[in-house]
Amino acid sequence: MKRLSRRDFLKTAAVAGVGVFTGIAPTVRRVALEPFVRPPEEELPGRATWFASTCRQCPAGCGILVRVINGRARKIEGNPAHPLNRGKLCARGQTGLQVLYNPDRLKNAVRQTGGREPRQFKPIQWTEALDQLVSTLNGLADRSRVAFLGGLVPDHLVALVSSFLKALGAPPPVLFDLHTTLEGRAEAADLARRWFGKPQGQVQGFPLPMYDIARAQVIFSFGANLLETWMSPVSQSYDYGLMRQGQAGGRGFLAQFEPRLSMTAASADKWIPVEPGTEGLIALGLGRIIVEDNLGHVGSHRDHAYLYRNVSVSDIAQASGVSIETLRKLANVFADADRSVAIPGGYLAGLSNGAQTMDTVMALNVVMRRLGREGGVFLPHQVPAEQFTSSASISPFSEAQSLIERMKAGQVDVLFIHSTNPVYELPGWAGFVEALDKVRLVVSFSSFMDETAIWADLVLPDHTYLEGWGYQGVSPGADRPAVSGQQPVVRPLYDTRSTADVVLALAARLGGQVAQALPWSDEVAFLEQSSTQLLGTSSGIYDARTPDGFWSRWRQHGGWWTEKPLRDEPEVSGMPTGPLQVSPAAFVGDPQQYPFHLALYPSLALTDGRGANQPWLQEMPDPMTTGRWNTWVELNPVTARSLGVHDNDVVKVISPQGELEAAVVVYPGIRPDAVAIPVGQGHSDYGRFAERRGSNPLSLVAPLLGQAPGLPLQWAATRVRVEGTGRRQELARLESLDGAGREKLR
Amino acid sequence: MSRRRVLIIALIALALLGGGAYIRINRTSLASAAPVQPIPFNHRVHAQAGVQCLFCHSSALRSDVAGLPSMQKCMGCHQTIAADREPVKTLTDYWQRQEPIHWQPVNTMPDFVFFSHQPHLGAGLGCEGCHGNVGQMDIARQPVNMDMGWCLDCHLKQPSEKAARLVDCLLCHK
Amino acid sequence: MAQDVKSSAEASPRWAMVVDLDRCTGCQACVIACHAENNIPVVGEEQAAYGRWMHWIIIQRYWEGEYPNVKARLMPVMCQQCTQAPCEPVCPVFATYHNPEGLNAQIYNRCIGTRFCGSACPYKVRTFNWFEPEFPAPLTEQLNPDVTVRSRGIMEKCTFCIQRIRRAEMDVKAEGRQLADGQVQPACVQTCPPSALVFGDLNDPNSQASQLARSHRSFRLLDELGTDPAVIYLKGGETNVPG
Amino acid sequence: MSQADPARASAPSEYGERLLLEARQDADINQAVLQPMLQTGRGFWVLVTILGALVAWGLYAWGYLVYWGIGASGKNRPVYWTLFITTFVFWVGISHAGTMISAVLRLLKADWRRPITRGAEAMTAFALMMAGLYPLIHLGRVWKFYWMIPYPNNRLMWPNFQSPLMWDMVAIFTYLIGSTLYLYLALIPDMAMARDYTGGWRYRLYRALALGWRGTEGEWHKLHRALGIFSVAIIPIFLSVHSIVSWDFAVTIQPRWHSTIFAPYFVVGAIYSGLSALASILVLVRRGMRLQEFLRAEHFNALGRLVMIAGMAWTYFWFAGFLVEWYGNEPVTRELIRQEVAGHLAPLFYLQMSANLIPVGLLAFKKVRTTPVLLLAATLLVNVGMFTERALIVIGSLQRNDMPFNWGTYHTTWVEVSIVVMTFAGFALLYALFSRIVPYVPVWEIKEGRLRYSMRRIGRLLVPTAAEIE
Repeated sequence: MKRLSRRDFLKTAAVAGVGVFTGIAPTVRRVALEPFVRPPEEELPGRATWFASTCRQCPAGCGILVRVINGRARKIEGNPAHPLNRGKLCARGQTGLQVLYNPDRLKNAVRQTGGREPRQFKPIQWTEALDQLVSTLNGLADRSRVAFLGGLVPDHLVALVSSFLKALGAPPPVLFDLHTTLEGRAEAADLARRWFGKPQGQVQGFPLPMYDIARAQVIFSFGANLLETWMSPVSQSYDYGLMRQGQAGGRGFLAQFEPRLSMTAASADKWIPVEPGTEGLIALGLGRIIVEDNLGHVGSHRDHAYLYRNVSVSDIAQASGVSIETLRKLANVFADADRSVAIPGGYLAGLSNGAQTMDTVMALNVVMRRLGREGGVFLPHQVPAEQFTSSASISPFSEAQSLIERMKAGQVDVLFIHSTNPVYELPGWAGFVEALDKVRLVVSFSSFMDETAIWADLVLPDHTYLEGWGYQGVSPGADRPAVSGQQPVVRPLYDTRSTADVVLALAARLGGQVAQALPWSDEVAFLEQSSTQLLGTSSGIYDARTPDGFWSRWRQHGGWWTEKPLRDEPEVSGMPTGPLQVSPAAFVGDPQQYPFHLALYPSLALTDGRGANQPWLQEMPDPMTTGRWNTWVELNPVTARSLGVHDNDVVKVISPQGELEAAVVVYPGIRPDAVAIPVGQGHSDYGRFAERRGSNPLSLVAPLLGQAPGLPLQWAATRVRVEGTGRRQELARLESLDGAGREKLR
Repeated sequence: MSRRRVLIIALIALALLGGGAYIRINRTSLASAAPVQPIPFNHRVHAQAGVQCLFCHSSALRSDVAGLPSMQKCMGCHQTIAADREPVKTLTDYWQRQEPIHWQPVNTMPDFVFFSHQPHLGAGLGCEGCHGNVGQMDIARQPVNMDMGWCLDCHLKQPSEKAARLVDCLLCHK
Repeated sequence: MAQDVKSSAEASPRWAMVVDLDRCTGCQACVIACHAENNIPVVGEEQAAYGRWMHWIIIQRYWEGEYPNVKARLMPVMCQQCTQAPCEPVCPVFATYHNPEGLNAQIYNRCIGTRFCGSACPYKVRTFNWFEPEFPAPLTEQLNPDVTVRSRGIMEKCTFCIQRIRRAEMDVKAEGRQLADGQVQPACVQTCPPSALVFGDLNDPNSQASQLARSHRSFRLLDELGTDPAVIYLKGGETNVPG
Repeated sequence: MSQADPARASAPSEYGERLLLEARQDADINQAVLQPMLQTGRGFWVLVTILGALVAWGLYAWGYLVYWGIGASGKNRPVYWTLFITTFVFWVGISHAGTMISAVLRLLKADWRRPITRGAEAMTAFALMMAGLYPLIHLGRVWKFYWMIPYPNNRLMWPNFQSPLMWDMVAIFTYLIGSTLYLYLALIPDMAMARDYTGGWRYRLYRALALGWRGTEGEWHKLHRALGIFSVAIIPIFLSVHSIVSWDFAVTIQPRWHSTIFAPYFVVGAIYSGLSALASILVLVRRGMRLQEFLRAEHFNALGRLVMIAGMAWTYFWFAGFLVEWYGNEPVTRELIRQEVAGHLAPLFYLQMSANLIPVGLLAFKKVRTTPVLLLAATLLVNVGMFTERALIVIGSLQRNDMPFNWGTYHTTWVEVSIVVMTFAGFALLYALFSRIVPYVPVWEIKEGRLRYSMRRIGRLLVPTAAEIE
């Protein structure tokens, strides 16, 4: 940006003096003042109004308060009354303003003219767009050939879309995105269902387990980056603070098991860099030691001894690289504490033995009777209204794959895409782009021209979350049932339209069964009606006599939650019948040819890449490497030495699937046999701040051959090799490389 | 000859000093002329009709800015009162188009000054203390050059225990 | 005597920040909160790589030890609001000075950009507007109207969110009350997810900040320089202990 | 040298030099000084054009800097001060030689100073002018520079006299005014002389500048008294200026700057570099203006000796500082010393040391001191060394501080270099133009010196004698 204008300066050198003098003029703004035509209630010019809403920067659903002055959103803060984040907010949540005020937002609906290749987008009127949709849908011989692919879709929209698709006779929406993949959300729900689900219970949408971090004395986290992006990082960080300094019994102990020292591991008391894929073995070994030595104060372990029947601790020590003494010590620490908890993290889901590993971790809690106990494992209590209990769950990767298969087979004629960017978020071999080719009409509701939106025939931008309505069930972390409400804090900036309204309008135009299924005049009517399902619930923080009153309290509080903490104690219904098994993790790539494990991790700032168009997040230093604005490759100092590369040397990382180049960060906190790369950069389209910046490491992720169908995306199961390129590239670090390693200056 | 030169130099110096002193004493000389408004709103007529400042600029008591009356408020009276006058007709046109009027600001502060009406009114200051007798102006204009010296004039006159705080730079610059 | 102390304490607070390193996770929420609250521009990749970033608060990360017993210590560093501030006497135009509440004031519109304060500051927490800041429209809409947007050639730094302090003071005065402990919160303190940052008045012995400052864990950064900072750190625990 | 002069053949050569131009008439001397001034060759105009172009380019770079912001120079955090302050210190240092030569040697009645005082004083004035630009150039908002000037204003704002930058400003302005007046006072009789020998615009100029000087005894008396007072008065100023410049650094707690020895160390360094610059300039001007007759080996010899002594003193002070820093073993200083000795600052450090120490050795030889080319080489080397020394102090030290996370590096930019070159070119340009407008050699001082000496025959010996003139 700057460079261009400097060139201009060279041209206009003669008037440089004049330009200088423009700097001298006092900076008095002579802008016209606009009065309100009709003053909104409770709006005082020049005075901040705070609106309670819900953050949509990640799936957690934190409550926010937005400071609005003169109709402009100025700042986002956590809602202190909200049970999830309790007034706190992470970096991403606060950057929500830059979604709203992003200079690269779509300002109106557009239609792609001239096929999908040339990317010629022409503005289109909303009525015209709706006409086109209606006529396409009406023209369909088989309405089941409509599909909806969503990612971070607010729950109310999922509810509406589900009804819409059901009424059409189409399959339910597929909700899949990279963020939830990296945090293993679907797999965590699976885990909870396996252990605690009723045999005839819901197939989908089982509540996620919660871990009481605030009151735990000892936490063993197996790859759960609970302070960064996993589940509800703000809530978990809040609890972490309490765990550290807020407990009567002294400081809690946190041990982190993962190959790379994440920010969470940096805050942990102990980081155990396990061999990737052996996390389950370690949990197994710990359990075996506990059961064998009858550790802890929970009486006899005889009932659970069968779980660890065939376990050899020495074999485990050998396989995982963690010594027997360490295992024993850890087992003692875990068992001796009154309140200990083991947390299976999202990283495990990326391994081929992920489900087994998560089982063994959960078994530790079961063995130590940590279910439903303070500082242990809980299940969230359901919100007492059906509307909010049937709320969305994340689809496993297999459903996304089967959608792609259907698309490829030409079985999908109309595809709606909302708040997910599969072209960027899925590895190339998933074949999403090729599959899109077979779909007659692709409709994106993206606010930005991202990698997927450019393939759409119609882009019908939704409001950003600060302009739109909605509600969202909160992620685990709140100590009570809660629904977080979302409401517009500013008037929509541009000619965008709420996707819920588009769906309702479509339904009305299609008529018949569809219109009957979706009888609401608009989104707000639907929300109002939904909210009043809770009217008369005595446990809430508020109640009202009329639906109107309830709806206004709902908006005032930013949702609904109970007055008192309320969590469910999980009951084990799916106890394994035989010994726990952890099969060796499978990896793609010959260890001789590809000597390193590829450890991807979601960037704290950009998560799965959706933060990349927000300049604050781009400039936000990664806490561990302090890198910004680009992709980097983390190498252990020993590895770097053996490869003959240093900080800022560009290396090529080659996997059986692909390759990328990025600057090296010599990183003391990673196993020598692993390389770590943050996810989030490498956008080809996504606005000026994201484009042509770094590389997308998903291009390295290889498909695990012979993987059983239904397995999650094996994003942690690729091996790579690293080659120097001889080039250098200065990574924008916060840290001074000159001072690196000089901590002991004083 | 050299004496004449000395005299000339002395005269120039005197003129500069005198000019400075004049400006210092009589700030009105630097105050800007009334900006051209989309509607020639007449403050005097409204004041004579007994409309209080705070009736229209109602935020002043509670907010940083005094605020402009919403057009709804204008129309509250002008639906009936003086509806045949030319300026009011223009107003009605705006109202019918539901279009806000683009008023030109009269009293301005540089961006780097934080000013709030509320504490000034809270301290018992009247509007005319700073804005002059707007009730006597047809078209509102800034009566004084509101520079830092002008602010300090008043802040320094406050009781000493308050003045220390009132002349802290951080009070208005942040 | 005690009466005197009390009244003078009421007259002028001594604002201080307590940073509990045991709670700090390094999550950078404070950094972004500060950007949002104080209209801090982003500088872009090239400038950031050259060390011209403008965060008022940064989280410094120091490595200790070697793999696998490696420790990363995370430490938020912002302007320490020194009582004996090295930056203050060197400014030729009083753009930076000590205000009655013990804050290091930085008056942007007085600054002429000698950068002497930046050279004198031992913590290097002052940032300079090397170029005119850019806020591509409509990002301008998010700017906080209570805070000046600085132009090129001006030094800036953490102010303890003076605009929030003043706003709170104004509000309680309008309501005829006194400031309560915790009523003023800089943006970073407000947002800090693990509550590692605590802000308060050291002249009030009962404020949470005062109580924490008396902790046996407390220390101050480069204390040996005698700058007497108003930012008090609480030592963190030993992380990644060997064995 | 004027060995060829038959009238002087009888006198031993070492005395001959003192009996300057004995055989020439005053009018001849006048002409000898005025001729090179009045006759300008093509080479001169080529030089002026080149220098003018460099200055113009530098001004453009300055405009660019002001328009875009200080970021156009290579500064960053924590290296807030770079080449501008380095060059500022350098020019202030250069400015010291003029007073040193002129005032100190005048008080000491060192007669060899006579032909070179004007050149030295002019150097002081112009170097200070160049130095004075930098505090402006380096300001982030140069258009607000006047806030550093104390003037009554309705905002009741005053500059901060606690700040060394204010001391700097006061000291530099005082020194600039003082040295300009000093230069001008000594110029008055020569202006009168030039007035009497020229016509046209020069005549009008010189008439105005001569202030009606007629050369009466009363006028001479007053001039001598004035010069005497100035010589005494300006010495504390000249000591204070570079001390204050050093305090810009020493009053901070930046490691390596925070040093008690900085003031004398800077003053000595300033004298070292200033005298060297003077020697270089004299060699160049002598050739350019063909003043071989006036600027002779004895002057170079004496000047060379002074440079050598200053160099020894500088070495001593440097060593005294370095030793204490080394033994102090303060962490940041230790790191800086390590960088200097074997790190990224090593090239600069060794350049500084060799360029400052080798000339001291070289100048020990009379052959070097009296051979203009060799002297030029040695003294230029000194200034390369001294510039590097300042760069190391300013830029080198700022790269390290108490928090290793905040360490930094620095790369210069074309803008910065252009502006630095601009002041060098500007200095040369002013000097070149000055030498065409003002008699480069103070004629009256030479004549006065001649009056002081005579050869007396005592028996068979020819003995030079000197008279007290006051």
